[in-house]
Amino acid sequence: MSRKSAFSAGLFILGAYILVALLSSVITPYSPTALVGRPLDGPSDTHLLGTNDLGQDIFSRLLYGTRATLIIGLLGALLSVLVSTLVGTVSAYYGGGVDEVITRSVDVLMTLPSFPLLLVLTIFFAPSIFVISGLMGVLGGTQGIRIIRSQVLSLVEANFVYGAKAIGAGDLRIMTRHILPNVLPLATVKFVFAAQRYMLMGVGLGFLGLGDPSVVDWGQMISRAYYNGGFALGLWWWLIPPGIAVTLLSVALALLGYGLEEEIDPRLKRSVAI
Amino acid sequence: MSILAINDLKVQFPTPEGLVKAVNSVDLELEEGERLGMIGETGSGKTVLGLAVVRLLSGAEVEGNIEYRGKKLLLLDEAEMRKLRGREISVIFQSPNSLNPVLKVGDQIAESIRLVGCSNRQDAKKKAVQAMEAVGMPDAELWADRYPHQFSGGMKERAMIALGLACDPRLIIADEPTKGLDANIKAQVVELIRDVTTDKSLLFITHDLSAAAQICDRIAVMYCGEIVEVGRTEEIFANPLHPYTEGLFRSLPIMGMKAIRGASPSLIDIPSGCRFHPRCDRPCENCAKAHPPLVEAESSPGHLMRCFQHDRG
Amino acid sequence: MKAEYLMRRAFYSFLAFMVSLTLTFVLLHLMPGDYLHSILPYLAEKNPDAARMFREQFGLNRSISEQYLLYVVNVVRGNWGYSFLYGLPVLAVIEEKLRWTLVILFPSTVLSILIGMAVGAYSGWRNGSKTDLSVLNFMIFVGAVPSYWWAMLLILIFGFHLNLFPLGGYASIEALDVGVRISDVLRHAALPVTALTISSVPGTYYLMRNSTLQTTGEEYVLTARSKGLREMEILRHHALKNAMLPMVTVIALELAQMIMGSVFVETIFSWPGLGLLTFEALRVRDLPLLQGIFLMDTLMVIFANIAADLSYPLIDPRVKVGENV
Amino acid sequence: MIEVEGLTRHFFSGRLGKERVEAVDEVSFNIKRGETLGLVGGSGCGKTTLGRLLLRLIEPTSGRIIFDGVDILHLKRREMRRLRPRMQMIFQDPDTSLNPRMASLESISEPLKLKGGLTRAEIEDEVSRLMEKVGLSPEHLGRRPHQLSGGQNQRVVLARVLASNPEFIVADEPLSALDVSVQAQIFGLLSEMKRDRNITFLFISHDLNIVRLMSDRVAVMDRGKIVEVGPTEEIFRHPLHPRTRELVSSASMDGQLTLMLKEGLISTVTRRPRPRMGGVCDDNPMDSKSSRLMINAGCR
Repeated sequence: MSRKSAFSAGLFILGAYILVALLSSVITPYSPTALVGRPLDGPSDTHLLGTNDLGQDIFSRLLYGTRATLIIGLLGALLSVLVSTLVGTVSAYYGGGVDEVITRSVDVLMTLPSFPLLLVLTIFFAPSIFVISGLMGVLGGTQGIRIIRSQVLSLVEANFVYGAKAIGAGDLRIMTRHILPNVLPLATVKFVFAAQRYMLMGVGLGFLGLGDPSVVDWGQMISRAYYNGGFALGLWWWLIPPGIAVTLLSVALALLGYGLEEEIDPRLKRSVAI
Repeated sequence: MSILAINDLKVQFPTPEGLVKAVNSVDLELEEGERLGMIGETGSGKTVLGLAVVRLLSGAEVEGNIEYRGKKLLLLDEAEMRKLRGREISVIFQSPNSLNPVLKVGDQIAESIRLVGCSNRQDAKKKAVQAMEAVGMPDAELWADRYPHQFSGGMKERAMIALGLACDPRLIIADEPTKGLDANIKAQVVELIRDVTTDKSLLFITHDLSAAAQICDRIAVMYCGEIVEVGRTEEIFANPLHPYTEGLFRSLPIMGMKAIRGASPSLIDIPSGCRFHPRCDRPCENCAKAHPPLVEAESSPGHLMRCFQHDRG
Repeated sequence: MKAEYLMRRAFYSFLAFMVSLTLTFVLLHLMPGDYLHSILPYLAEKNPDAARMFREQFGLNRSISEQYLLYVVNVVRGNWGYSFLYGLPVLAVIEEKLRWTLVILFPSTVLSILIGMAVGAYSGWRNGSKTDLSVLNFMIFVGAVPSYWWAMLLILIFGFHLNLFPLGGYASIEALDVGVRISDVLRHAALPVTALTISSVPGTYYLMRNSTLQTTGEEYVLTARSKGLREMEILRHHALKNAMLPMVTVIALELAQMIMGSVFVETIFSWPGLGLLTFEALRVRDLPLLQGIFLMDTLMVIFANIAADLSYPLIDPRVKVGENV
Repeated sequence: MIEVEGLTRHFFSGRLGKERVEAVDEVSFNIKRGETLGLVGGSGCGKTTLGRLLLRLIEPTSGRIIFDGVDILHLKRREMRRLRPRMQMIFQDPDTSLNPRMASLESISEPLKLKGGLTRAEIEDEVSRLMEKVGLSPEHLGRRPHQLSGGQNQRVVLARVLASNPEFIVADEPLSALDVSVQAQIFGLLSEMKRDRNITFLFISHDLNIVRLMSDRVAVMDRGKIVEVGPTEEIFRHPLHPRTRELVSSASMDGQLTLMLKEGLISTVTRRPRPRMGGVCDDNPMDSKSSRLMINAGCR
């Protein structure tokens, strides 16, 4: 598969997921939380993927689960990229004391293991998908500051930025017109990879029992299937579909991310063009 | 006997924007012990030509014939070619990043020497130090144990020259070795290259006319992937026949920097007829139609150029 | 230079540790419904002595700043509080579990670094070739599959269907009679180690590939070719060392990632390490234990960073100790 | 026009900044209106830093810069911004002098937009006038820097600089990244700007032969200090400071050789007896004097 078609495939799959998330209330036959059948029924016409141990329709739960996962992934990634781009840009552009304080703090914060920290904080704030994405955004954003900052630092020293200063452009104009457009490609790549990571983490939290109890999510589905007999009894339709759903979305985002990265880094691109 | 004979050499690079025709039907001969300056500007194909000789181009389509002492280089297999590199034909690159930053300079030279068959590590190192002394590096023993970033620009270039000479090759290809050096350092490097190549054959690729004049017996001028003029150094300087060569001289600061109009054409979209005719200040009607051949000027034997105007009279 | 650097590094590490300490303290005390007080009755019931010590150690009746100081002193002395779940000192619980975690974490870190670097170097050197592209696509796919899913697939296939490896735990039931045998433990560790390795190889691979790929365009590689070196010699002597430079810092970060992976992998394989402990602590909301684990993870990452910083100048002569900080 | 007194900028060699330390130390000089001062020196002598300091693109550690009677180091941000268009800068590497994500049109029109008070049509008119002036055709308007050659980019830079209608320009090695023939073209444009608009220049270069053509006076810089200033021909004929002598001699060596070869005064410099290794050799090959002697000998 060529890189270009891989990229399109990623985009297509992501689009399909977003569509499903938006339309899940329309296309699902049952409420994801209602007890609509006998427990542990196999796939049938009425229940495409059977029912779980409580008698809930797995297919409906699967479709609804898209929402929580996408919200955590995309919202978390958006927040983290916003935090790292804003702080990184301002820090590198103005330099001096502010920059010193920010870089030193980031140096310190980088040594904190973010996942255990996320677990502790999630428990503390009580899990909800918005809290979780907020935490991921802030924690991940802090880690991303360094990358954006070093990129901006090289731009600040670039001749064209001196040139813009020389024609009398103000700081705001230089940052928005000259620096940000050149940081944007990198930020986009970071966004896609962050979305993939946070989405996986979100499902993982659900699996560990830290998911938002008020929503349906794949992590909780997997955990339920794994611990309540889906695994031991070999009920594949219970365990496998949410796993496939996560994996496919993750692969799609990965393809998208690597494709974008090659697009912005000519050195990587050249290697593929041949 | 000629040490290097290039016949009808074509080098092309396929790119997404189109086929880049970097070298177009170049014929060139280098006598044993001769030093030839290859003059050209960015995109003239001079560096590509140099690297094509040692087959170090990647992603290129190379056609034609390159003969080194009777060996057809383009027909050799990779292992045979590898044996020629370094010990028979060596390349001196422009220095700043041509030395490996994480290896000691002496070790990098010794590596070359060991390839020739000097298996003893200590001996190779000793020879490397000698090679560094030979290029006028004081305290060579000390510097051999240092890393490239500790060297100044001029020192690095000296080290590159030492590396190029380490295995006593017959033919040296020097690719812009003076680019980016300060004037006084440049003068030293030029002199060094002249002195260490007295008994060698040299293909000196440069954009610097005066450096070429100080080193080379003959000069070839490249424009747009082909040789437009070639002749003895003093001939080229005193009596340039091709309008591009003339223009190049006039562009020099010492000659008052009078510009040639227009810009070098792209190597994807090469002008028809004489490649220089859109920029020439005295084109004839034939120039746009026909491609002039490289012919000997009647007035001076051994002086070849590619221009209709001189062809006739 | 060296001393000054070490001082600075030590200072930052200390600062990082203090930050995580402060964080855990704040969280403990801000926990809704006064967490410390609310768990005391449970603790008193399970282990009255511990409850008394707990109250004294944390000075629950003193002012908040005194409590903070006390907390810091306690942590430094090794009193990391009492686990609500185990009724034992947190540090003792962690110490035991840490050993088991290292049993799978160490081999999988080494394996994934070795495999990722070797395959990555080859792939990057041959960039654009068929092998490279198929390896790249394969690795992108492998890396996109979450670690918990790999773990389950491994159990499902090798444990459940093929019955080659045990489904979980660290030793068979016979261990009760004959004691824990090393071969038995290794058999149990095989799948968790594989799962952890699989999920962290692609990251190392991708970085190493990019790093190597970038050296292929460097001028010194051309110089090396012009000397008449073989391709593999150039890769080994010239490209590899340069390509490794950015990897050193990455490896430290990788360890932090592995800690995350180990939570899932240990949980799924019921491997009695820090990861499973984290899961258990999460389930019953055992905050002191959780915070102890967090402190331990911080320490591990700090040491990995110091190791990376110290080894950097060994491969890059341009950097003296500490200059890359 | 420009008066500089005791201008100093130290760099505290940071963790990474070791190689780029290019300090300026107690530099004083002045440039009259319409005059071109050539600033020469080896690499790393601080000339680039000095150029940036003059426009206050970086802040000096100490010193005074008077531009047209105004002490620019005491201006507030806003006042400085208003003054900036009057002083412009041209950089060495044309490929990085332009925002890679802006087409030529945007780049050239930016100073006009900042000036304000112009309609869109007026801006477009002005841009095409400027483009023509620097020898670019309308087809280049929509191109981004990577789609243009180095020479073309330097022309876009010149158009952009001219759009600010400056009185003073710091040209920091504007030719050295360019090919010989392109150098001559850009040089032509620069001398035209100087002649037609009476622009004052600080012309920074390491190539003395170019400086000689361009400048009225020359200042020589070495290790952060200006070691000699004087009228161009004076400097070339009677260099006083050893550093100046060194620079002048290597530059004129180059030039003289070319001139003599062109005029057929010497037949060749290379054809001389070639001593083999171990053979008897009168002149030491490492001695730079020998080649000079040789050229003189060849002259007769």
